[in-house]
Amino acid sequence: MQTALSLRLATRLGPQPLKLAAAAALAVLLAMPALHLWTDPASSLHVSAYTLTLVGKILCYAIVALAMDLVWGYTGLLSLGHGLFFALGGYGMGMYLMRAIGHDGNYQSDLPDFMVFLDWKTLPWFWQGSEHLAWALCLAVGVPGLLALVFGWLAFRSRIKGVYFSIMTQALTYAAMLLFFRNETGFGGNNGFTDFKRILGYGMAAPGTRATLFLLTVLLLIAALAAGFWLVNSKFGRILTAIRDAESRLMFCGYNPLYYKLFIWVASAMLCGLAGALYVPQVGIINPGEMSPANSIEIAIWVAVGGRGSLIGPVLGAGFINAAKSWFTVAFPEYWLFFLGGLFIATTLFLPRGLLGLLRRHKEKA
Amino acid sequence: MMPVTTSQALQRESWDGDTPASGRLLQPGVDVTHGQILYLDDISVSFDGFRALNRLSLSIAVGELRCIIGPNGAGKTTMMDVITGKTRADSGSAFFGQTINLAQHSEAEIAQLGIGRKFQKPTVFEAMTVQENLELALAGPRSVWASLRARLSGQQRDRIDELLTLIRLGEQRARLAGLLSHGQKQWLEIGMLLAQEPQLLLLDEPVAGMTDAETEKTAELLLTLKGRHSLMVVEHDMDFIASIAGKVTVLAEGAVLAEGSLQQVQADERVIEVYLGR
Amino acid sequence: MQLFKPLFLRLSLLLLMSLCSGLVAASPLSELAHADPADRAGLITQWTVQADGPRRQAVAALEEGRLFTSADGNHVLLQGADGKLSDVDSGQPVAGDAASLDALPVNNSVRSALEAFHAAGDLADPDRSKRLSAIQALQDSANPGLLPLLLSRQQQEQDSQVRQALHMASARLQLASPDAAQRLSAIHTLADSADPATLSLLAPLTVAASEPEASVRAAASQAMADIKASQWRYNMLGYAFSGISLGSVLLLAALGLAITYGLLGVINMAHGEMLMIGAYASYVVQNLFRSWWPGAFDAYLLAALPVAFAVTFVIGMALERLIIRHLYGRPLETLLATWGISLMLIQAVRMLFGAQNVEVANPSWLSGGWEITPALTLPYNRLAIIAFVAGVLLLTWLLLNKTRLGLFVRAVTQNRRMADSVGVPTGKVDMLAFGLGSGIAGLGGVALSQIGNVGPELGQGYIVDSFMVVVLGGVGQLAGTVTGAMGLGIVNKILEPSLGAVLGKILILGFIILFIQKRPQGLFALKGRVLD
Amino acid sequence: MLDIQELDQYYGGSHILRRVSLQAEIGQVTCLLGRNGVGKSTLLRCLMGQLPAKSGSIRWQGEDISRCAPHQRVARGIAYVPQGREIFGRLTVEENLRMGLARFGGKAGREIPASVYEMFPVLYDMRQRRGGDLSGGQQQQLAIGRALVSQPSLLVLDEPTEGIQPSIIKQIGEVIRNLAARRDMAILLVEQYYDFAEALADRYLVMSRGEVIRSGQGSQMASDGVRELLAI
Amino acid sequence: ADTIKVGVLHSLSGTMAISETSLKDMALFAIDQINAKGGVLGKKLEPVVVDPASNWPLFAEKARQLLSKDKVAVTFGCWTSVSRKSVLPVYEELNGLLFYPVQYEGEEMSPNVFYTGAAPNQQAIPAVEYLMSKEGGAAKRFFLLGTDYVYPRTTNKILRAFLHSKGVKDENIQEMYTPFGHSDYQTIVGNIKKFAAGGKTAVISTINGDSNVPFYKELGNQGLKATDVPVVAFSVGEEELKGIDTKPLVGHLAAWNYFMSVKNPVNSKWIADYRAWAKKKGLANADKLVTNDPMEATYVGINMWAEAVKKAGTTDVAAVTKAMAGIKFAAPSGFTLEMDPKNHHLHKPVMIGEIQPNGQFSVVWKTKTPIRAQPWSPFIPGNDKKPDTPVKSK
Ligand SMILES: Nc1ncnc2c1ncn2[C@@H]1O[C@H](COP(=O)(O)OP(=O)(O)OP(=O)(O)O)[C@@H](O)[C@H]1O
Ligand SMILES: Nc1ncnc2c1ncn2[C@@H]1O[C@H](COP(=O)(O)OP(=O)(O)OP(=O)(O)O)[C@@H](O)[C@H]1O
Ligand SMILES: NC(N)=O
Ligand SMILES: [Mg+2]
Ligand SMILES: [Mg+2]
Repeated sequence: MQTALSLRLATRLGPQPLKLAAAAALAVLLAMPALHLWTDPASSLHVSAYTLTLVGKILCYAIVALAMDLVWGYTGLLSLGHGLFFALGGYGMGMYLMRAIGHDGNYQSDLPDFMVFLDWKTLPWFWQGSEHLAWALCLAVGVPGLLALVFGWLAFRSRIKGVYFSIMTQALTYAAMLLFFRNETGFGGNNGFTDFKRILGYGMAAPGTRATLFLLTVLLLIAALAAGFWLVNSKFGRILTAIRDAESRLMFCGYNPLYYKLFIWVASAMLCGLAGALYVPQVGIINPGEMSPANSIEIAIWVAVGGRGSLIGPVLGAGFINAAKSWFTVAFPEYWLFFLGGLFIATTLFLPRGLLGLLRRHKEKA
Repeated sequence: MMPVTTSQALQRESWDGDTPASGRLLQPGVDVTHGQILYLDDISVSFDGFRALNRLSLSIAVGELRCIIGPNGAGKTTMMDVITGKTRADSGSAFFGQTINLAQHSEAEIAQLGIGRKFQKPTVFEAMTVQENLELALAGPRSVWASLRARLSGQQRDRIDELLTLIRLGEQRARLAGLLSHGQKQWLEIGMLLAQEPQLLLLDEPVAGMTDAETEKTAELLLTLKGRHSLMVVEHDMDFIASIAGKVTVLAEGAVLAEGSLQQVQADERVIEVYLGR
Repeated sequence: MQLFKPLFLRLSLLLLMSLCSGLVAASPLSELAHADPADRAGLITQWTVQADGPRRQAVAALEEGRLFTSADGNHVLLQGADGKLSDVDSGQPVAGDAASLDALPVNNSVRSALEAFHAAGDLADPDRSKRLSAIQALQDSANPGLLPLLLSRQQQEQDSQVRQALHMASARLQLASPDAAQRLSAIHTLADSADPATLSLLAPLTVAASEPEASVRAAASQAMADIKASQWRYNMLGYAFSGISLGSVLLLAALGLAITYGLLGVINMAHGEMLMIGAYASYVVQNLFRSWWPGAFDAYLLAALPVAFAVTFVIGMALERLIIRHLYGRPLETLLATWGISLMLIQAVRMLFGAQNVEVANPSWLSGGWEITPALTLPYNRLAIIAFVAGVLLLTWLLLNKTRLGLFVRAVTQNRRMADSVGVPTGKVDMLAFGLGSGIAGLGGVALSQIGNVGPELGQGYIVDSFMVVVLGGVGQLAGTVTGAMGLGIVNKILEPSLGAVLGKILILGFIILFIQKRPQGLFALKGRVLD
Repeated sequence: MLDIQELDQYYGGSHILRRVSLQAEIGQVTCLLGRNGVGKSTLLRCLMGQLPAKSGSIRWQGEDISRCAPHQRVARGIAYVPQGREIFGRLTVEENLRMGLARFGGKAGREIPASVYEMFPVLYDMRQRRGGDLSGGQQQQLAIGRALVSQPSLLVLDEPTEGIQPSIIKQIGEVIRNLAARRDMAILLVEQYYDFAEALADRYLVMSRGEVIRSGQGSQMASDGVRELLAI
Repeated sequence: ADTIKVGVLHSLSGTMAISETSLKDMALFAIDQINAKGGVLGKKLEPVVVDPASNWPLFAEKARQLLSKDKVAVTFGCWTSVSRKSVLPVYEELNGLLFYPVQYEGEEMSPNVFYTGAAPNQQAIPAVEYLMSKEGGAAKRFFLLGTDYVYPRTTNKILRAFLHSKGVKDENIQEMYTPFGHSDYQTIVGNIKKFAAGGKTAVISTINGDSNVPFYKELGNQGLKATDVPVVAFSVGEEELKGIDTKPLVGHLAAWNYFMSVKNPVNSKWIADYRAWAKKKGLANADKLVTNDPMEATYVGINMWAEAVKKAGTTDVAAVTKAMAGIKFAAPSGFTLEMDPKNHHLHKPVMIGEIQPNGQFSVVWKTKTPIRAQPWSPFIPGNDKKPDTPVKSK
């Protein structure tokens, strides 16, 4: 209750001045692909491919964090398995990209290389159709959605919640990770998919491809934010918070929490899938490591650091932590874990409402 | 997922508007041809061998205000748990109207059918404002789809204002419910119950923690509801019971010990022995 | 194939002898030194039945690494007791430093020949266990020349078990006997063998191509069936054991968590690191013993237990004081903060001890195992862990249910403010309880150091499993934790042989997800109103 | 005796207690009345130390305890029956009672005096059941029992009759009277149930909006018009 | 710039830190050594160390950063094949230069990579030949046990084909894989025992990383002796043995191109210099540090690259690549190693060692001369058509 109250207090403080900053950030993001394409690499305005992919990657993470916040921050379901949905989306896209390599692989075979070294002669059934991007995207969204639906239905129906839910989701992603690590599963085992060549005929490394993917990511983030705002400000959003704070009371008001939870849970999983699908072509590799429980915990941490129960918070958190991580690993390779660990402790201790809370408090004082 | 028996037009009917004895009583779907809205028949519930309800049978008539009294641990709250689907009976049956077997419905469905409940320990959505609490409770479709498109109508807004005045939380409407005092939460919960416009109201100790003056107010309120809704009230405050009572049922050790007017049961030796004291 | 082996050996021996007879004056030493590396083992095997002084000395020189290839690679040099080098052929002293020369390699075949060589001598040793292991070694070397020796020892042997072992060993050699009756009796003897290797010895005797006698073939088939039946029973025993053993490892990892998470409600992601620190504590204690009390090395593990407990207990209390204290009532935040703690602890250990794994040796009393049959050995370290877990479990149970501290801990978890208001010094109780949970994890770490890796990431590997165990059992329920751990362990080990480690584990996780459907609060769930 | 002086308390921005002063003598029942939400429970929580007071002092038997942690106040002989019972749901009834003994060490900390069970027989019947499973009224009895086993010299009760059946309310009334009659205990009682309060009060105070607006002798409650003060 | 930047891309955290940290140290040592001799082209080498944290996508990101932000002239890095595969597209796209120091499965030959570790014919095949020889115990049955990823899978595929060519039937070969980090080998060691009952068996282990410790402990405790069932490992070196009590493991084997125990002046000096350097740098246990094959390969790689830069007079990738062909270096293994003029792989000697009680290996067999690498193993069908020079993938 204590948390619920402070959470609510956090969300009620006006986000007004933040909107300006958000708009500015958006403008910069939208300008980045243009700067990558049309400025001279030597100029100080130029955005390098490195920066573009790095930021693109972080934006994908931000979308995941947003999806996570919808189920955790608003609905109170701490998922420790969101990395799974992200990875599944990535694998869906990865299947297409692997097929798009065509004969340009090591073995110049119709099949992806890893199938060749496993001595497989034909494409397994679940790879059928993956040469079409549209179908691959359906998989990238549909498979996480379906899995979330089945798992969510089982879990919510029997009223698994709180830590039980968290641990079950952790087990789920762990099981999936083990499964995908097996080479026999048919997804390249520990290697996963990499060495992509082209997407829809455009070279992966071409600046235009990069810029387009980046732009799509920004657009997806904006769309997700907009949808999120609409959702949480509707009556639906209020019911979600009611589920978080007093689920059983809600039932006696005549609402069946099962369907509400299922809806947001599946929606969140699908959003993750989509983020994963955009992530893979930008980073150029997907493998079961993405499903490791530690990754999913990190997603929760982005949300917490940014500020849970708000929409901007998680985006902020994902951006901040990943940027810090990128910087620390370069600047202090041996010490970055200390910094990162210290950061988590400090946020939880001193910033219970996350970075967003800090910004707001600052505003209040001013 | 669609509400089973609700008709929009009837729901809009205000409970203290000027159309008496209409609406909820005649709501389609609940068959009350025999004049009874709730039947409990031979219900038993045990916990680890302890019998909390022991072959309890009881029925409530349409529009009746029934008081239930009985010693601590008699099984009053457990009975409400069985009616609202929170606890499942080991044996026996509970019917809403002639045809609806409550055992086959979930808590949410039972609430949608038209049974509302106020808990012994006040439970409200603490992280929402008083007003939002009422909004959520307000009668209306309960599906995900509807909730995505819901907009508060002018009528609903008025209804909320009305309720706020009634429960005297008008000034607190924008405060978080978690910050209310114990008694204020009691009132809020009553308000939410009214907003839900159920046919049958179950009130578990509604005046616990209220001052005498407020207790009187509550009594008045319940009396206005009587006739248009069916009510079941559990209380230990005999003065309060006296001010509202029609028929009183005394539960003890999970079964009906006595039933009748307040005077009758108060005179009953067994009731004095186990409950009232000398 | 096995039938050909003696033949092959005999042939090569013949070849060797003719070679040797050429070099008239060759001493055993130079004979051994100049033998082709591939034949050296054969030569020693040949010497086994005719060991004499010079041969023994030659063998000893090889075994002790006193034979070196000269720098030019053309000579073999012997290092004398004084450290001086001399040519094995001429006996002339040679200048040079042994440290810069390569010793003649003692590879596996040579090593097993050496073992048999010594074993032959040990057959008459007064020490019964030495005789038994000698027989084992000779039986493995399958040297047909040993048959007469074995048979004669069988006559003289007083001890019935040793005699039986000799009987078995000679029966193996007699399988190659040209006399069908002898083969038949050997088969009957071997039918009682618990050693699965016997199966491959018997197999050629069941096919007409290598065994002309039908009655022998039938007997061999029957014997194989008997052996397989007894193998099956040992297999089952093996599964049960490894299941319980895995279960106790899981339990050990989960027990501390049952307190910090089950009771205090702290989702302690740094729990694994407490295991890790416990394991490093045993490493440090081990090193101290190595450098200060090498004589008492075997006792280091016992000393490590209190040390590990104390260290993790103190660290746990410090963490509680500094960080976790401020997060009560915010369970999900504890997850984040403890995750941060875990990262820092890992990195701290990495910087203190290096990123690589460190070596933690099993004390000799935990090395090896109890050989029930040649096919089934129960490793001592696993047996010890099972016993250890039982002990820790008992202590924990007593502490939680029979002491006031236990009562206070449970009360504080449920309602901190009220516990304070009935007079419980909640701060102290929290600290002790968290320290205790960490301390128990530290003890677990000592045990884990005996079966797995000790490295900075040790704890990470156990965290998912530990949480599964606690959740499966039902949070806050010690009995549930035990049942959960044992259940997971045994089911896992039953599935593993047919499905492999990974699929088995996946299946179990899926099964748990379905199981929790029926009992959302775990195996030993609390029921009733309490949960609201 | 208990002496509270000029206590101020805030929840966030709102001023809940305004310079509240209150005395409770040993051997007397002091009743605190007031409508819902005026700050009675808040006052008691400040007294127990669950909420640190912003300003003002709390003295118990001459010692300033405003800075003590709750368990330190309990150690000085204060016992509290909170509003809403707050028993330990997952502990058995017996363990709940044993929690009441937390301030004692050794054997005294282990043995539950038989007198509680005499007072509340239902607790004896249910001593192995988990507290959370009890009915509301049973829990209330347990909460009172838990406070009494600690043999307090200041007993603080927040609406102890809430949810309790009439016969037991009478009993509780008698218990309180007897305890007061022993003359070794101060009793501070917050009550909504006017008749109950009037019957017990040696002294009374009425609060409104965080302030004490009237106080006096218990016997004069009727003449002081307290009932009207509580009306809306 | 007055320095030449050199990237070091090894995991300093995560599961692979166990193996890779020492490669980072070795790279820094080699760079310091070169700098002490005046650097190359009159400039000092400046190491840029990054930590990809055992996270494959992070490898790709860090590689991109090294090439496009730090503009390193060359990178020394990667251990697992999966990490190499994830950075490969980056090096090809940005035309960088990577030196990869670990034995691997072959089936690759990129113009942007120099492979200083062994290809299968420089490690796996000779090791199995040895096991089949009389000297090596004349094994007839083979239990192929590995970690489930591309290197073990491909290596075992090659070995199976090789065993077939030697007349070993499929029923005498068992293949089994465990995931990275697997730690419970009870059942598997039990299976090996059962399999070994069928005739003289050798285990060929391609277990990578820290799974080796529990595997060998279980082996010892279940009493599976090297004289009965020898285990030959391709990814267990001196560094990995540090975590294990080796007394019960004496006689189990490893195949490498270098062992710390080889006796020659270059090696002794190398080890001594490295330890002295480590001591100066304050590394933990500096005087007990061990060296191993991938460290040697790292050292050789850096020195060869420095030579090539001197020869080319520039750090330009194309020029250095050309200059690398045929470069020679007297390596600690006691041989003078040569970079093949065509295939970007080193010619390497093969050694087989048996584990000793002191955690070192004693060499029981070795080739007389270095062997040329066959990255495209002839035991994989279709490889005969592969060109013997690297080609950039499209
Ligand atoms: N989950 C449970 N486990 C064990 N006993 C229970 C459980 N739930 C209720 N009981 C017991 O059942 C009996 C009936 O409880 P119930 O709460 O219905 O009483 P009540 O009539 O509402 O009492 P009160 O007037 O005090 O509120 C009590 O004795 C209680 O202890
Ligand atoms: N945690 C809190 N945060 C903010 N305000 C609070 C909090 N708890 C109580 N309040 C407010 O403080 C005021 C006093 O509350 P308190 O509980 O002391 O009232 P009370 O006199 O005990 O009422 P009741 O008779 O209903 O129990 C109320 O207006 C309430 O809304
Ligand atoms: N190349 C390896 N060992 O992965
Ligand atoms: Mg009740
Ligand atoms: Mg109050």
